[in-house]
Amino acid sequence: MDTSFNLWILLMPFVGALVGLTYMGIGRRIIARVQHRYGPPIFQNIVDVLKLYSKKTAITHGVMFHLAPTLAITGTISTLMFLPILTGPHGIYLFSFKGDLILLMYIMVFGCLAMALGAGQSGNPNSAIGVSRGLSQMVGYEAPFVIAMVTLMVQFNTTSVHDIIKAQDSFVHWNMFQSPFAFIAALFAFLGFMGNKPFDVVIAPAEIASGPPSEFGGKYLALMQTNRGMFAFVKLVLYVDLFMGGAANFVSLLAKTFFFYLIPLFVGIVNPRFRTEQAITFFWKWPTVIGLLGFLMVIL
Amino acid sequence: MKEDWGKEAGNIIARWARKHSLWVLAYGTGCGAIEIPPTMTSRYDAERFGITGMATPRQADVLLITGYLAVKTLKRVIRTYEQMQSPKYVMGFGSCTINGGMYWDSYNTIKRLDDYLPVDIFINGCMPRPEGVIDGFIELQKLIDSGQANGWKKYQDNLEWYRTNQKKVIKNWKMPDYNW
Amino acid sequence: METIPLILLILFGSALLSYVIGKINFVLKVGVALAGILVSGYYFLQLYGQAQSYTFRLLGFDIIWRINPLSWFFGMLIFGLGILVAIFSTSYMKNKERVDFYCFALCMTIASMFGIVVSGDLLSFFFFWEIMTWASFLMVIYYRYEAQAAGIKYFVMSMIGAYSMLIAILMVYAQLGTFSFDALASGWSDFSVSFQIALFVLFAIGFGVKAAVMPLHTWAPDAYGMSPAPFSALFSGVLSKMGIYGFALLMFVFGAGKLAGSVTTIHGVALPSYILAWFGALTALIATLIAVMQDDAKKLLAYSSVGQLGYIILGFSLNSSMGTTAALFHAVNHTIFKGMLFLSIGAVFYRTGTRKLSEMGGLISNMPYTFFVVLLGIITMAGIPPLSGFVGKWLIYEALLEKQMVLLAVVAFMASTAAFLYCYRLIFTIFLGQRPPRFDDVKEVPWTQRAPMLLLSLLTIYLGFYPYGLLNLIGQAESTVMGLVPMNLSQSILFNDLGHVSTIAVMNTVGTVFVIVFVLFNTLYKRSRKVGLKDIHTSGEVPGPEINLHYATDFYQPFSRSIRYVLERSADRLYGQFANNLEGFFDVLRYVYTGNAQTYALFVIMFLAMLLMFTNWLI
Amino acid sequence: MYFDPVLMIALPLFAAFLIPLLGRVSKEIPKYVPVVMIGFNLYESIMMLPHSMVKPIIVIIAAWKPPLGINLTIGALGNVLALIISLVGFVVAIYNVRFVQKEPTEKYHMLYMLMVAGATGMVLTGDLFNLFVFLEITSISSYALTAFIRDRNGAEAAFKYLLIGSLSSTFVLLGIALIYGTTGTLNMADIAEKIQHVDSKITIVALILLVTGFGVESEMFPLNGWAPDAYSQAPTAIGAAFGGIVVKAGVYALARLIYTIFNFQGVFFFILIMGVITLLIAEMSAIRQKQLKRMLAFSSIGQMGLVLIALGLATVRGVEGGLFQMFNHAMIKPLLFLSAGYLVYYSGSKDISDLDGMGRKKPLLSFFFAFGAFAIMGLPPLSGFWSKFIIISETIRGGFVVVAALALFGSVIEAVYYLRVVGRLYFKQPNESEKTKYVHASAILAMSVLALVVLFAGLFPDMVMSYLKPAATELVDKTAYIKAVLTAGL
Repeated sequence: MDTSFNLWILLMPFVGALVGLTYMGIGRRIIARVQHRYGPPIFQNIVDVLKLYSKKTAITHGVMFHLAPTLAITGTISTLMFLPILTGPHGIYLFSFKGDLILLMYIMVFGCLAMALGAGQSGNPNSAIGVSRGLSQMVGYEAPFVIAMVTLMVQFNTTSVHDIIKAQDSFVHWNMFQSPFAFIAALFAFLGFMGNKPFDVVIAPAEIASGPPSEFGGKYLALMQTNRGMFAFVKLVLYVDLFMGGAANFVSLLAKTFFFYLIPLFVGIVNPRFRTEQAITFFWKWPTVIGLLGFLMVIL
Repeated sequence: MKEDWGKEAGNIIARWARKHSLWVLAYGTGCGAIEIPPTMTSRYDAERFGITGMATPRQADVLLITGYLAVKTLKRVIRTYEQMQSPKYVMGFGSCTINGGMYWDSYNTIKRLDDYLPVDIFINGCMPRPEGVIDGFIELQKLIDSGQANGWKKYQDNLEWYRTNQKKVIKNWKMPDYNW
Repeated sequence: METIPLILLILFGSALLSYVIGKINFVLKVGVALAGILVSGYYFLQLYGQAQSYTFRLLGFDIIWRINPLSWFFGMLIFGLGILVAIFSTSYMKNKERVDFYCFALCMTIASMFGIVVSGDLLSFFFFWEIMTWASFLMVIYYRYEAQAAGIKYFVMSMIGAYSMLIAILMVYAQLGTFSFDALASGWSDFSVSFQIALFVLFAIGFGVKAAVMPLHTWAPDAYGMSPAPFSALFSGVLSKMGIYGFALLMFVFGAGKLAGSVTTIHGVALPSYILAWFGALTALIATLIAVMQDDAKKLLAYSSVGQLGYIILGFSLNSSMGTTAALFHAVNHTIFKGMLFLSIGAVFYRTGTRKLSEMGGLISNMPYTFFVVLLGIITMAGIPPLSGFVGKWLIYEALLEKQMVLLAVVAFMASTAAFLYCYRLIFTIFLGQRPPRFDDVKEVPWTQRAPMLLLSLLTIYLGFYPYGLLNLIGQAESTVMGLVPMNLSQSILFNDLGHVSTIAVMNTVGTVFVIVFVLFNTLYKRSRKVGLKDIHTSGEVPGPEINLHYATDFYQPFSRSIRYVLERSADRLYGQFANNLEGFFDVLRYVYTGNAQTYALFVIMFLAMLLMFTNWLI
Repeated sequence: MYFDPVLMIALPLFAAFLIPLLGRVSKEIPKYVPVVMIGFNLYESIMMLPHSMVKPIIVIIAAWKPPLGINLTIGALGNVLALIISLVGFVVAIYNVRFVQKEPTEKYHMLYMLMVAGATGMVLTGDLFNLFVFLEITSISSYALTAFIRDRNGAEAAFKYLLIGSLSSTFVLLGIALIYGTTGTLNMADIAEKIQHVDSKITIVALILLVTGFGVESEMFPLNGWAPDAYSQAPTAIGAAFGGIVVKAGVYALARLIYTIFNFQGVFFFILIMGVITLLIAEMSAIRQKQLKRMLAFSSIGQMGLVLIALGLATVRGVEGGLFQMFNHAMIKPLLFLSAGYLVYYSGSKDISDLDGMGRKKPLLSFFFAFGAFAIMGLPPLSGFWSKFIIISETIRGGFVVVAALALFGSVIEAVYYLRVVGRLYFKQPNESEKTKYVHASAILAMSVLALVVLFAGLFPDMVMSYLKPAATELVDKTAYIKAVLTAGL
């Protein structure tokens, strides 16, 4: 138990990154198929990251720029450490008994803040614009997200992720069925979280040259891409834990996370991009109202 | 010899990864830029070779020079090239980049791109069709695999020569130094 | 001599002394003030854990000065930040005009704040409260030419608050015949419900002005912005806490939190408290949204301060030990990080001479220490783990969820998210991005300014790692003074019925991961090439020094468009209009004095005639 | 050891008439006569204080025992007010030494002496008609002093004052006549004793006439139309003296009237309400004033409104607060007027807007003005705080929460306009930075004395209050006073 615990702690970041990057590869493939293309191999993103790691030079704009990817990945790995990955008797809990949902909600921001700082120091106005848009949009999708989270926490009268998982012991008790409004609100927020279209105004490549990471290259970009994959994994696992009662083994974990991955992907394929204030007002309208309906369900 | 083995394995992986992940800087110059969209989109789908567009030079691997280069543009291209991270590759599109093409006697375009930037591969044609472009990419991949696509090293080694050539055409040279 | 009067004497004495002999030279006046604050701080430390009291009679009223864990707790904030601010001032105020005046007001403010926390009766409480108001007013108007309007606004609003409090105090006095807190505490439950509510409202207005609860906050941005930077730190960090201390007294010591009698309760909280909670939460949210839009660094911090105080009030009004613990812990946090941030902004102002965010940029390489402090400050302010800000936020949310107050929790969460925006704006526009050429040779501030900021940064790291000592202290205050059962505490984990967080585990995890990644990343790769700030992707263009590439003006323009409903309305403007209309009314009214002798004579005759007609009025 | 209290009135009166003669001898002597004479008064009233605290000192003149003869009745109240009047008079006299440059100076000093003597007489006398006589002395010298700067404005102000003042005198005289006709006596204690047996329909008319009459001097709304003009157009020192001397005497008379002589309970509430109205209207008018001295005049009216509130409460503690407020006002308002006089003099304009940056040019004067402003706003630890606190406290104890709130609202307005002036003094850039003349040492001395008294009274309010308490008791509980006077001759 103890060795496997330690082993998982060491392995989990890599697993997370690999899973996340593979999902992204699959996502690219699916998009290609929708566009009648053949598409890249599903491990394309891993290859990309490897290539970036193998870059021979990198430039830095200063200490924050240098530290930002490191700090970002620190934040993501730390989040991962406080997240129950697998539940049940053979679960992978890592340190998740030492923190609760509120911690997760806040520690997730750590990495984002670090990235924002690094982007800021790059001195590229596009980066700053991207950060400004990203943070603004975050306030937008945070509304339905917070509402959903609070609904869950109040519904089960706990802030512990474990207890929330425990309460969803069978298929019918999954929160996506038990509190559907909160789930829908959270799903809308998830669209914003994942930063796919239509909510990708942050990185908008054709407009602000990929925004925050525009000055990062080589090893920095490699770390950031790893981080991106891992962070996607973290978010997916969190949603699985909260709404699908966690997963007992890797197969079901992959299935469930992939289900969640597909939702923003499909939404993104068929939608153009929102402007920032459009995105914010969008999130503050229907998702919030739906979330509040969820409240009513819980309160009544 | 153990270290060599490790290094060699790393090199193999690196070459493989570089070969299969070519991020192209979307920097359209000249008329060839119009060939890029069909190359990237559904019809020819360059993405299946791991070729995608990137917005900034810091992230990109391949610089496409899609046609003639005015002197003014050359300055920007040099700047962009120098901002890219090694290893980096330059692809010259069409005859304009090879010998000036139809602009051979123009007063403000350059004739041989090779004099100013280390071109790894030229694609013949005026303009090359998307098939030609993809073919060029595959050739580039081969060169990368065999370790021959080292224009960036050449630029580094012969910086003096390149600078002289560049300064010859660019009169108001106000560029930061390129120091590794 | 008794310690409490001794401390007060030293502080007031050093205030006067530094003013009087301050005319001689700089070192002397600053030295006197600093020595006074340090010595009194030393005496204050002696008071820890003691229960001293000192009583005398004045004008036939009993005056009680006493120390208890709650007042020691707030005294700790006063002296902690006060000493650091005084040290910071030594170099900051050098070569400024009227330093004697500054020292005088600084000592006066600290003394009066200490007076407030040691007051055991409402009279001396009010007495010191008023001294605090005018002493801090002197600081607000320190910069002569710009500050007049801000100062008058501050003073008038403070006076309105103070007078509302005065009425409450005197109503209590009229009922009980004494000013002492103890009598009020025991007598509160005998008051009628309407009387209790009246007292609650009047006191809440009084404390609310100082604690800048919306809609009584309008003085705060201007006043914080106008006072000298070290004092802004004290202003926001400690002075506003006096309002919080007032709320602590009101809710728990006086017993307004219980509000005996038949008052409707919502979520187990009496209705007035619940309304107060909403005031707190909305303050937190709206102030945060406004803060996002500020271009003046100090105003940004001021609005943020208003928002953070909203959290604290929210915590208090829950009337639970968890909520109170959260509020008090967050109060300490707020003191620390607002101290850090205001001092840093002061340091930046000291070197650059501007507070406009859009005029600065890229100072990180010039002022790395200050940057570090601001970085830690905003992490704490945003409540991101592993620093102490998270602990406060966690406690507040848990307290809200414990009471099942879902909407309040959502508002609080939202406010906290929106806080990221201004946090980032603050650090980005000052320290990151492109540096304007005129700031190229800006230097780091001297050590006398760096040291206080760095000390505070260490404190926030320490509290993020091990908040339990402080929580114990709070628990002590709660159980002995505030009549609450303190929340359960372990020495390694924060927990309640709902959830738990091990701050130590968080800090360890983050630290370890960071070290591993950092070491790997830096050993596997050779050093990166450092390039200039302008060496960025600009489509191949080489930007000259004259081209501004710093995105700092209108930083959150899209966001401002989506919250324009909030921004369009301004309590400040409303009050301004009201005041103007009132003055217009006065202007009409003053023509009672026509300046015409006949009219005046007529008045006299009419007065006489009226009285003669209604003689039974007088009998 | 004190001399015969009659000297307190007789000497200044005598000296006043001597001044023109002395003026023939030397221009310098008349300047110092008021200082000496009022200094004597000050000494005398301080010396009498311990005695009058115990029981009223009755001075029988020409062996006519009360209630028959004219006598001085120096109770605690009278003595305290005499002390206040002499103190202010003394300080202003010091200020006058250098301040009065305009000819004819000896007439100025003479009138000033008359005014102080009259006011002192008003508070010391025990005889109603005597009170009227002294009131006339005070008023007439005040009219003359108002017009002392012989310009259009001064004359106009003096005329207004004269018109309303003579109206009031008429009413007072009528009232006194009514009382004399019904009770057959003029001794106040005796009237108080006898008036209970008189038909209240007659006495109420007398009361109304007297209240209207004295209301003019004590600046009760709407009888205070003279005040803004008189304050602002008279020489500065006289403006200060109005607030500290004349009005105090008027309020004393009013208080004597409603507390000692008459026995109507409704009048207290009436006074309370009039106090609030006076306060509010005065403060509201003050905020819109453009001239510094007019603003101070309105502020002065407002302060008297607060005193009237306190008198209207009819409790010992309330009256104590009122007396304390009178004391504070008597100290602070001259301080403000004297500093304002110099500020106006140096800025060369009466307008507030021309005071910009005087804080730079005249730091000491500005400091005194700011100090006075802070004190009168009632900021601790200055003395204004305590008096206001006690008055508001008693108001609320009396159940008049709304009155207290309105009074505090008035205070807020007061803070606004004082701070505006202080703000101008300190924050605005001075127009031009030429160095102006010195402030005379005598003026600095006068202001310092006042400021120190204010600070001292603020830090040790108990010291002041211990003297005010017997005074307030004397006023509220009239039996002791009556007994003391009526048994004096026995």
